[in-house]
Amino acid sequence: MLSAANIDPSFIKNRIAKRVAKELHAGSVVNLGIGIPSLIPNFLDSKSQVYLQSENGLLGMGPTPPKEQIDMDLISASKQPVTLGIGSSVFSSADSFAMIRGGHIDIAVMGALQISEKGEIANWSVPGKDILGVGGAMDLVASAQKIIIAMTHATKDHVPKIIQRLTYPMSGIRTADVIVTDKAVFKIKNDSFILEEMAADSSLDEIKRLTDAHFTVSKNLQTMLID
Amino acid sequence: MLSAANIDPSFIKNRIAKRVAKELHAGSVVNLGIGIPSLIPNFLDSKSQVYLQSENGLLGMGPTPPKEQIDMDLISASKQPVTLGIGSSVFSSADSFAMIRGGHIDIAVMGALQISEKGEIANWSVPGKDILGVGGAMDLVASAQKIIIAMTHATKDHVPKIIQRLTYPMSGIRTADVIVTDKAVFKIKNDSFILEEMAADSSLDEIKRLTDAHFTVSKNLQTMLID
Amino acid sequence: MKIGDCAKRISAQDAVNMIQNGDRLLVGGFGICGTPFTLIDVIAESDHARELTIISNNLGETGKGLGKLLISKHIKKAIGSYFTTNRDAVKAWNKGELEIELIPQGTLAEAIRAGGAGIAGFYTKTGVGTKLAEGKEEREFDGETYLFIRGIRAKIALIKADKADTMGNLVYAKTARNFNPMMATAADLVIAEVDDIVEAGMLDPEQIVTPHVYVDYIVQNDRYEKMGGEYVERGKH
Amino acid sequence: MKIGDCAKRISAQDAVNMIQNGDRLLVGGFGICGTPFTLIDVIAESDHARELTIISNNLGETGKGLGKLLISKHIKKAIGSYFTTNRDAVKAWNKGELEIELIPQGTLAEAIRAGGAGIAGFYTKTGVGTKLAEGKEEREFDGETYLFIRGIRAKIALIKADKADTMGNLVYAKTARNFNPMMATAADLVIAEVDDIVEAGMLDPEQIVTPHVYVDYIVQNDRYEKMGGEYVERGKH
Repeated sequence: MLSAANIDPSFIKNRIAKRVAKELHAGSVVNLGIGIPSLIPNFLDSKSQVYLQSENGLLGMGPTPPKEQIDMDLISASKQPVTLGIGSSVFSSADSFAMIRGGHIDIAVMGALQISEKGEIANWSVPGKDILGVGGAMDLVASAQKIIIAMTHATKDHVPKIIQRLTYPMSGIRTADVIVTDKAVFKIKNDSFILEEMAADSSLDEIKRLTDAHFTVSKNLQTMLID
Repeated sequence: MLSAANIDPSFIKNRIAKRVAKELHAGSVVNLGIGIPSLIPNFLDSKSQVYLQSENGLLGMGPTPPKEQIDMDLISASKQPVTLGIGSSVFSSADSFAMIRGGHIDIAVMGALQISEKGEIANWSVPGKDILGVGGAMDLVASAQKIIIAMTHATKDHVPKIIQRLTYPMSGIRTADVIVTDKAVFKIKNDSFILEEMAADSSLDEIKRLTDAHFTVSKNLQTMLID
Repeated sequence: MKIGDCAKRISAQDAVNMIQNGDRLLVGGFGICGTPFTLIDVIAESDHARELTIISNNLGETGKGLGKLLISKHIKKAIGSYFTTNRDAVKAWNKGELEIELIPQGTLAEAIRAGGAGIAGFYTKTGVGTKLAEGKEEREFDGETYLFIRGIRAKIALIKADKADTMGNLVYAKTARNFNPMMATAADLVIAEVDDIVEAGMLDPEQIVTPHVYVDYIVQNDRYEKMGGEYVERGKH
Repeated sequence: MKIGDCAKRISAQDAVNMIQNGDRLLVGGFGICGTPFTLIDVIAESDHARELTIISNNLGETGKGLGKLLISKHIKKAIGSYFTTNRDAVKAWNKGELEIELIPQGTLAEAIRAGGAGIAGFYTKTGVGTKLAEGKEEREFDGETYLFIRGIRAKIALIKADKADTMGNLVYAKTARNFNPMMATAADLVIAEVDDIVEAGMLDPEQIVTPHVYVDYIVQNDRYEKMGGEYVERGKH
């Protein structure tokens, strides 16, 4: 079994992205944040019928084009070149956020700096550092039908990111529904954390050590599917 | 000289429309209300570069099509078939009223039931009758850059329509800028009425008799140009 | 996806079966321009969907479009901007058989947009100082008075587009666009009646006005066809 | 109208001459996608238009687009949603040389739309309970808390479209649309930089995104051309 210390960061990130991909059912309209969420398209079948919305004004984002087809007038919210999937549409930022704010995004997948044990999200700013960017994070937190957090379980220095109370500024009063880390999958129901899946290379002890929050273990605890 | 009693209604309406047409300068974006204002396009040169906005979602309304080219998916706010002028565009009702409310209409020409001597407009409802329709009148009154009223000077029974105080419900707190009737042209500046033009077949006495409001006579009183 | 495989496509009857007594409906159109004629006709023939509150700019025209639902007595209340030209609406109102709530046209359009865009309410100058401002909150900004207007939503929207693709993306025909795009965003269930269904990928991404995310079901307008520029009932010409 | 007769066409220099010291500008673009590169370059070279307040989602990228105006020290204040990735913005802010007002991206987009649509302000759930809600009015609707946001306008908007016709109607290229259409509605003076100018009548009325009424002047993007999918300075490749 690999120990966490030996796992390279891209392996961990891909594991998280791969597991989140399984949460995205056919027909759902999904907004993917920057960082780990942006890896998810690599794990979606082209026939998955998951429709990717990009808040800069695109529904039906297709994969990264080959270099010779790059058009920088067609980018994702991460400012990367993308393509137009079948049935895609482009629109203004006002129309894009009308779609988001109006509750028309089924699932938002986003990274986080911290999650409280109630599911509160901190993902835009670090105290004491410059508050110079928020992007669309707060709009998505406020209005997506379902919020999935995709993040490493702890910081590089093994500091828990799932904690009793946020110490970083929160992104909104709406709480997350699912947390997917490299160690575990939690669901949040009625303000309480439930451990639903655990990675084969982790243990309940390790998860408890790296989680500074109350959680219950599901009666149907599964091994996290990351094949 | 024709006496007012002998003039047929369409002659009077066309006279008013013809005079208003002269107020519409090249490059202006104009919304025309129902009734007399809808006759104005007949008096606009095709090269006038007056851009007609129709609040149901059209900028650049062209003339009525011949019968064989009628398309009832392309109508004016009066629900009459129209055509697409060169450089025209179609848009939703929300975008159309964003254009109106945002102050992007240079001139709104509308009929009125009454105008007060301050220029207040009553053009949507008659007291004691059913209040069942308002349409876009209040949006245009509130937000057009300039409001021109096109109406007969008095009712069929010779009751003045320009009166000291409105007795009919008003359409907004914004006041009219120009009043064109079959007898006269008034401009309203600083809440006061100024008679600027008088029809050749009218007289100051007749206008005073048919106007129940204070007005001053311009030092440059002109004969109303109606051909 | 082949046109026959369009998962969102249902019959007009199945669509109308989703409407229940007392429901609140957004219905697209300006007069009868951009109106879901087939869906309205099927409602007129049904008996399970009465006492409706209809939010629409007008109630069609006398005996046409939504005007049919006045004759068939399906409408309890109408919310819109202009009902004067439909004499059945005036008659029903006079008899106390129809409630009417009048909203300036631009305020109606913006309120529906707000309802679909997660905007609880907004301030507009339209209507200030008029009878339609009665009971509404006023507030001053930069020396001018504005009225507060709440967003409008409904349980169901019945809209009319020119074409849908099999995914449910919509394009409209000229001024038949009118209230339809906003209504598509502001209901829990959105049913789009269309003249044509094309395969996904056939509509230009830059030209799609209503992205598929807003459309739950597609109904083919199979009772009316365009003849001489007007929609006429099939077989009745 | 022939392209040469386009009355709204002016040079980038004439356009920039209309900007004055201390002006408040809306500038289109998301990063450097949909950015009026030529106009920005001419501002960077000018000396009469400093101390600007720029309302834009970002300040371009480091050294590109609006990023050039940071280097040339033309910007006093930036209002937008994301400045972290432009290290010159972070540096200038740390040195106290740049004021920053942060607004969530959707709130920014909607506020500009409101500014252009005669909406004094609106209520949104975005940002409730966060640091960006500080000092903002809160109000409850249907049991949920909303923030009140004022509409945003500016003296001048510099936008970027793909094509203009000679009347000033605009169409955009894919996601280069972003903030440009709203900005076109929300300024006293709107200058559109475009790659191409076509004759009036060449653009499909159903495809025009910004009707000509919103556009005061058109400037040809003559300093940059698209090579390998990117905008590169002419003669510098």
